[in-house]
Amino acid sequence: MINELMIILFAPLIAGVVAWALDIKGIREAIGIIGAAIPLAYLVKLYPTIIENPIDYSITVSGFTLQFQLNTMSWYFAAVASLVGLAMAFGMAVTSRESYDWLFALMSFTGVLGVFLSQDFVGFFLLWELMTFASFMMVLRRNRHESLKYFVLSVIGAYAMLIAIGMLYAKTGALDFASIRQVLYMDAAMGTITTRETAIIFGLFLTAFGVKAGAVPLHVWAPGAYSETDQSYTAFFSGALSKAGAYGFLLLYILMGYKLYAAFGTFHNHLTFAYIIAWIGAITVVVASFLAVLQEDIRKLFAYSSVGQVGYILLAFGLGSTLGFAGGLFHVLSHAIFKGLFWLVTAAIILQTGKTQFKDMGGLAEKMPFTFAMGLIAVLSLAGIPPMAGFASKWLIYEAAISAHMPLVAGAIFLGSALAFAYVVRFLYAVWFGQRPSDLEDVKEAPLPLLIAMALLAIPNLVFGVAPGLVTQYINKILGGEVVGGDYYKLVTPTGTYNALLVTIALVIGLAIAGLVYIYGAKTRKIPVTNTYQSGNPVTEEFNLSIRRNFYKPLAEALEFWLKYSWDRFYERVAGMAEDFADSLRQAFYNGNVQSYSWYLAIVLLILALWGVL
Amino acid sequence: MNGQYASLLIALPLISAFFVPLIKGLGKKAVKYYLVLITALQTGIAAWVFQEVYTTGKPIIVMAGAWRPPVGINLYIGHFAALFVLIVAVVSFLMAVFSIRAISVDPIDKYAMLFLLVMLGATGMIATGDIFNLFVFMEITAISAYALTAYNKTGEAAEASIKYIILGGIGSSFFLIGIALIYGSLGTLNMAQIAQLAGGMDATVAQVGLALIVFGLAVEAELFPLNAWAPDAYQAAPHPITAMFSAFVVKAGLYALARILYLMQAVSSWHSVLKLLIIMATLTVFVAEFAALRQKNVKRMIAYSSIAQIGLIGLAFALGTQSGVDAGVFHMVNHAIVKALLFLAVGHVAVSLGGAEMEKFEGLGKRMPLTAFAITVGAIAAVGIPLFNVFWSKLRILLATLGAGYSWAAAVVLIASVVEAVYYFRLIHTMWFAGEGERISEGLAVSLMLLFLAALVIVIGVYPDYAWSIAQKAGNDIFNVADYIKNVPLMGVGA
Amino acid sequence: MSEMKEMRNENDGVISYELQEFKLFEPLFKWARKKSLWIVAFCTGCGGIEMPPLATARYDFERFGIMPNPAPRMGDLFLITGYVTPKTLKRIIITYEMMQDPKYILAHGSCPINGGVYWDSYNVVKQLDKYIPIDVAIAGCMPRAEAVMDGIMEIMRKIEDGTADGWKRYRENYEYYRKNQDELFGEGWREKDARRWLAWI
Amino acid sequence: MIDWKLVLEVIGILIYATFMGFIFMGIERKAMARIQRRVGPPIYQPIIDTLKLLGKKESVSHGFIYDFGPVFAMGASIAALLFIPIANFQLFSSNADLIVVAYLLEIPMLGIMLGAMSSGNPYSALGVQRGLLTMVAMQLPYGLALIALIQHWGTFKLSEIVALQQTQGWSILVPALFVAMIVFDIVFQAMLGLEPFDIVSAPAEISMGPMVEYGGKHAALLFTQHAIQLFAETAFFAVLFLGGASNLLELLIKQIAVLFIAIFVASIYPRFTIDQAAKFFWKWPTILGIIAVLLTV
Repeated sequence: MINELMIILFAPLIAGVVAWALDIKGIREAIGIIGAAIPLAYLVKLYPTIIENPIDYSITVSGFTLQFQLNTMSWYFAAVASLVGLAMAFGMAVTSRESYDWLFALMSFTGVLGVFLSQDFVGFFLLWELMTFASFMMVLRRNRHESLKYFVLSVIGAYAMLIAIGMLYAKTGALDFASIRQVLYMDAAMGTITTRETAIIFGLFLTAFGVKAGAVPLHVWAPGAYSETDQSYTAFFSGALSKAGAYGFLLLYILMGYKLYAAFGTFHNHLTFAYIIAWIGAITVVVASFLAVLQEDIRKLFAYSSVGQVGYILLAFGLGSTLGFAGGLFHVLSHAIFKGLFWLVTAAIILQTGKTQFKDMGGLAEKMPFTFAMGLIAVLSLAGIPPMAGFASKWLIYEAAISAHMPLVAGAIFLGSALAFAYVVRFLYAVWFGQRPSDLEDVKEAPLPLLIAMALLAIPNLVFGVAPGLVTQYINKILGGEVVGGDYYKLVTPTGTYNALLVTIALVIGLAIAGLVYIYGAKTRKIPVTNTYQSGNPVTEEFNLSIRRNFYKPLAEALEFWLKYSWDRFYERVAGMAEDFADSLRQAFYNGNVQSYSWYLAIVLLILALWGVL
Repeated sequence: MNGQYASLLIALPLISAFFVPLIKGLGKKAVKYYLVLITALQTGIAAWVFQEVYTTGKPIIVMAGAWRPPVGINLYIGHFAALFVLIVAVVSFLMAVFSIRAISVDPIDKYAMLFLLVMLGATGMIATGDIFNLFVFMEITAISAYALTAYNKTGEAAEASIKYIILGGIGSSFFLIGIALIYGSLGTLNMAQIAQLAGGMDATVAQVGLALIVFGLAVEAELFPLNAWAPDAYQAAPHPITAMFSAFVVKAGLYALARILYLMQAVSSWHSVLKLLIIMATLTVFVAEFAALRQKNVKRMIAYSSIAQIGLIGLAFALGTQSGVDAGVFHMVNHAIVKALLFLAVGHVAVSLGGAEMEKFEGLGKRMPLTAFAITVGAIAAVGIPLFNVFWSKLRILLATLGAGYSWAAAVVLIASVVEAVYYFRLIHTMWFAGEGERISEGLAVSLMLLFLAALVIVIGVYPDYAWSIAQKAGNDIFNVADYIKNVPLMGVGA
Repeated sequence: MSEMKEMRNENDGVISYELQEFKLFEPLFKWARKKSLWIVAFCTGCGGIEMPPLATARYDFERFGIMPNPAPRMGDLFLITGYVTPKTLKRIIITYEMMQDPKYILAHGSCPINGGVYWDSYNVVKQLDKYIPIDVAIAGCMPRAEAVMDGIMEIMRKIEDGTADGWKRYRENYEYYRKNQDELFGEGWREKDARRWLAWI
Repeated sequence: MIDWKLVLEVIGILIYATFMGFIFMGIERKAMARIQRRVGPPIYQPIIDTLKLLGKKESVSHGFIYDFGPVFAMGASIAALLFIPIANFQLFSSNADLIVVAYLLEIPMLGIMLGAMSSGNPYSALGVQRGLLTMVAMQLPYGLALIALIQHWGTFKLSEIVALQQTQGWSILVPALFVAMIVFDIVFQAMLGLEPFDIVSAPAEISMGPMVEYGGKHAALLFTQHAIQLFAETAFFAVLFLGGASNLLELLIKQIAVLFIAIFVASIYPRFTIDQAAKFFWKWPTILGIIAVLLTV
C-alpha cells in the first residue's frame, strides 16, 4: 500500500488540484480542509513510530532517486507546518473566493512538506522551487510588481542553491544528504575542496536560505508578498514557508558543519560561519523590528514583524550551542503559532471592515470580542509575556545567547523584543481601542470557520506557554542530549530556571488581590467616549480622539539618519539598470542592418582562425 | 516490412512535393487537405521506424541504389534519428492542420511545396550518413526556409528573408569549403569513415576543416554572433512556419553540428573548439534572454526565448561529456514540444485577434481561455518550474555543466533564466489578471492540438522516466562514435 | 448622614447613579479626604497667580497633603480664582462634573459671590452659586496667600465635621442648577459649542 | 500540600512591600520638598492619598479593558515581587531567574498601556506613545547592563548571584560591573518615571499622561501598583548590584540608598523631550553598556 510519507506529502496537492477542477462553492472548501487535515492526522498517527526509528521511502524519477525520511526533526517541522496549514485551510474557507487560491495554497503546502521530508538535493530543490512558484502565483493574482519582486529574489536564491548543489555534486559525486555528509566529513581533513570553494558554496547556500527566511539584505520581498495575498494564506506563508529558510540553515549545520569548521576555523572561540549567521540574525531582528514599528499598514507591520521573528530563529541557530538550537527550534513552533494567529486576526479584520490602514480603524474591541481575545493572546505571546509560548522560546534564546558569550547579539535581542512590544501595542491601540470611526458601527464578528482557525492556533499558545516542557522534551529527542532539563512545567538550563506554571499562578494570585481591591471600591458606571477630559472643552463624536496616524513620529525623527537608506529602493534601481542594459544590448546587437551582421560573421571567422593557430 | 521502407521517409515528401501543382487544379481547399494527408502518412512511417529502431535496438541502414558505403550514400537512422524524424513529422502534421486556418495568402500550392521541402530537408539532414549529402539537404532546408520567410509578401518579410539569405549563404559556402578540405585530405565523404581516419589527418588541415564546418553549421544552429537573422525571420514567417523553424529546422542544424563535432573527436584542436562553442552558446543564452526583456511583440519575445533555449542546448552539446549530450537531447525534445505549443497558441491568437502585440493579449484569459491556458502552461514550462518537462532537462544540463567545471557558464545561464521568468510571468499576468473581454469561440482542431501538447508537457513533467530513457539512448547514439563506425557496413576500399 | 434617596431624573445621565456608602470606614476616609486634598490645576480667573506662592517654601500647602493635579478625575478641591465669564463657566461646569464625588469648591474674592468690581458688566457671572455649589468663599479682591491658606483650612474643617456638602447639594437639586445653566447658555450648549470648535480641528 | 510557611511569608512580604512602597513614595516627596527647603508632606502621605482615592463615592469606566488594565498592572507587579529574593525570604525566586524577573517587571507597563489606550483620551494616547518609546529607548542599555552582570557571575539565578556576592564582595566593587551599575542607574531612573525621564506622565504637558482618565479606585490601584513596583525595583537593584541582604533592615537601608540617588538626580535635571531621551539612551548609556559587556566577556 502506498507509503504514509507519500500520502502526507501529496495529499494537499491532490486535494488542491481536485478543488481547482471541481470549483463548486461548498465542496471546494470541504476538499481543501480535508486535504490540509490529512498531513496533520498522519503525522500524529506516526508519532509513536518515529520516536524509535525514522521511516524511509524513496522513488526514482528520470534517473534521480528522491529519498524521503520522517525523522524526529523533520516530523517537528512538518507538524508545525501542517498545524498552521490546517488553520489556513479553515481561514481560507471564508476568505478565498476563487478555486485558484486553493490550488496554489495547497501546492505550496506540499512544497514545504516536501522540503522538510526530503533527504536528497534534487527532491529538496524540486519541492523548494514548487513551493516558491505556488506562493508566487498566490501573490501574482493581486499585485504584479510585488509578486515579480518576490519571484526574482527567491528564484535568484533557488538558482544560487542549484549552483551550490552542482558544485557539491561535481566534487562529491553524490546528491543525497547521507553520502554528502559522509564525504564532506572525511574531506574536511584532506581538503580536496579548497577553502575558496567552500566559501563560495557557503555564500550561495546563505543567499538561498537567507532569501526564504528573509534575512536583512534579502528581506525586501516580504512586506509586499505577505500583504498582497489572501490574508489567511499569509498565515501559512509567513508561519510555515519562512521556516523552510530556517530549516535550510539547520541543514547547513548538518551537512557541512564540520567542513565549514575545518575551512574557516573559529573566531573568539565561536565557529566563524555560525558567528556570521548569528550576526545576520541579529541585524535582521533589529532592522526589521525598527521598520515594523514605523509602518502605517496593518499587513506591512506584521510582515516586517514576521521577518524580525525569523531573525530570532537565525540568531538562535547561529549561536552554535545546543541550547541555541533548542531555543531556535522552540521559537520555530511559537513563531508559527502566534504569527499564524496574528495573520488570521488580520484576515478577520480586513474581511469584516475592508480596511487595511491603521488610520481608518479603531474601537473594534466591542464589535469583534472573540477576535479581540485571540488578538490579545497573540499580542501577549509575541511580546514575550511570561504565561505564553512566545516567552518560553525567547527565554531559551536569551539563555543561549548570553551563555554563548555573544553579548552584543544578546543586546540586539533585548532591543528587538522591546520593539516587538512597541509595535504589538501599536496594533492593539490602533485597531481595538480608542474612538470607533462612524463607518465601522455595523461591523459583526468574523464567521465561524475563521474563529475555529484562530482557536486552533490560540490553544497551543496557551498550552505550550504554561507547559513548555512538552516541547522541550521533544526537542531533547531531536538534539539527542538532555539539553533543557526540568519537567513539563519547569525549564532548567545549566545557568537558569523558568517555572512557567508558578509564574502563571503568581500572576493569578496578583490578579485576584488586585481584583479584590477593585471590587471593594465604588460601583463603576460606563460613560461614553465623548465624556473625556479635553482641558474642559466639550467633545462630540466628530472629534478625533485617538492618534492612529504615524503613532511613533518621535522615533522616526530619532532614526531619521538611518531611514534615508533602504534596501528596497536599492533593488528597484538595480532592476531598472538591468532593464536599461537589456534594451541597450538589444539595440546595440540586433540593430537590423545586414552589413553589421555579416561583419559579425567575419569577426567569428577571425577568432576561429586566430583560435586555431595560436 | 524490413528496414528499406525507411527510405520512404525521404521519398514520400519529395514525390508529393512535385504532385502539388497537379492537385492545385482541384482547388485551394484540396491542396491544404493534401498537405495534411501527406504529413499524416509521413508521421505514420516515422512512428513505424521509431518503434522498429527502439524495439530491435539496432539502427536501420538504408543504402541508396544498394551501393555499399563509402562509395554509395547511406541513410543512418539510429536512435537519435528515429526519435527526431518522428518529432519532425508530428510537428509538421500539427502545423499542416494549423495552416488550414492560418494561411490566407493566395499561392497556396507554392506554400505546400515549400512546406514539404522544408520537412524533407530536415528529415534528410538528420537521417543522412554522408557529409556531402548533409550539405545538400541543408541547402534544401535553407532555400525553402528563405522562400517561406518571405511568403507573407510584406516589406518586413522580404527584408527578413534577404538577411536570412545573405547570412545563410555565407554560412553554407564556408561549410562546403570545409567539406572540400576534409574530402581532399581523407578522400571519403562517408561520416563513419571520416571518423575512422580523422586521427591520421594533417593537424592544421583537420583543424581548419573542422573550424570551417563548425562555423558553417553554427550559422544554421543560431549560436551567438551568427544568429542575428533569427529574430526577424521568426517574426516575419507565417505562424505555422515559425513553429516549424523553432521546433526542428534549427535543431537539425544543431544535430549536424554535434554529429560532426563528435565524429572529429580525434582532431587535436577539438578541445579549443569546444571551449569556443561553450562561450558562444552561453553568450547566445545571455543576449537572447536580455533582448526579450522589453519586447512589445509577443511572437518576437518567444522567438528570442527559443533562441536562448537553443543556445542552452548548444552549451549542453559543447560540454563534451556523455551526461551533457544526453541532457542536450532531452532538452531538444522538451523544447520542441514547448515551443511548438507556444508558437501554435500565439499564432492562433494572432490569427483570430489579428496581431501578436502585447495589447492583444490583455484579458486573453476571459476571451480565449483555452489558448490562454495553453500559453500559461507553455510559459511556466519554458521557465523551468518543477512538475513541467523543461525543469528536468534544464536541471540535467546545469548539473552536467557544473560537473564539467564550467560554473561561470551555469551562473550566466541561471541569471538569464531569471530574466526569462520575469518576462514570461509578466505575460501571464497581462493575460489573466488585466483587461476585459467577452469569450470568443476557438477552433476545435487548434484547441485539440493545444490540449494534446499541454497534456504532453505535463505528462513528461510529472513522469519523465520514459522520455529520459529515450533521450539517453539518443544521446548515446551521438556521443558513442565507436558504435556508429561499427554499425555502418564499410567496404574495405580507400585510404 | 441621611440615606441618599435614589435620583430618578431623565437628564443626560450625568447625575442619575446612586452613590456608594462606606459605613465601616467612613471616619477613616473622612480623615484621609481632609488630609489629602488635590487641587484641580485649572486657574479660572485673575487669582490664579496666587496659587504658586502657596506651593513655595514660605506657605507650602504640601504640608497638609495638598497637591496640584492636572487630571479632574483625581481632583477634589476646585479653586475658582477670581471673576467667572460665561465662556470660562462652561469649562468650569464640564470640569466640575468630571470630578468624582466628594468634591469641594473654594471661591476666591468677591467676584464669584456678587460680581465684585464687574457688578454691572454684561460678561461676568454675577452669582456663581446659582450655577455650581460653593463650599467656602474667601473675601478680598484677590485674597492674599494667607487668606487662601485660611480658606483651605476652613474647607478641611468643614470636611472634618461633614458640612462641606457642595457636591451633595449639586446632586440633590440638579434641576435647579441645570435650569440656571441652560438659561444662561441656552439648551444643548455642549454640542453647539463643540461643533463651533470643529472648524479648527 | 500547600506549605503554610510559604503562604504566610508571601502575605507578610506583600503587606510589608506595599507599606514600604508607599513610605518610599513619601520619602521621595519629602526629600524633594526638603531639597527645595519646604517642609513637605508627612512620609505616610501616599497612604492617605490612596485611602482618599479608594474612598471616592463614585467611579467611572470606559469599558472592560479600562478596568482590566490597572488590575492586570497591579497583579503583574505582585507577581514580579514574588520572584525577587527579598532579604532572607526566598519566596518563589528559586523558580525563576534574572530574565524572567526583568520581563515580569515590564508587564505592568502593558497593563497601564491597555487601560490608558481604552480610555480613548488623546492625552492618554500621547502618554502611551511616550511610555513605549522610553521603554524601547532604555531596553538596549538595560539589556547590556544585565548581560554584563550575568557574564561576570556566570549564572542567571538571582539567589546564586546573591550568594556569590556575599562571598566575593558586591557587584559594584568589580570595575566593569560598576560601569554596568551606572548604566542600570540611568535606566532605573526611567523605570521609576522620575524627573529627567518622567516624560510618560508629564504633569504640565499631557496632564498625567496615561492616568488622565483614571480616578477613584482605578487611581488607587495604580498608586498601589506604583508602590509595589518601586519596592520591587529597588529590591531588584539591591539584589543585583549591592549584594542582596541577609535581613530586611539591611535590604531597607540599601533600598533607601538607591532611592536617594534617584531622588537627587530627579530634583536636579529638567525633563527630556521624548526623541532627546531616545537619542540620549542610545548614545551614552549604550556606549557604557558595551564597554561593561566587553570587559566582562
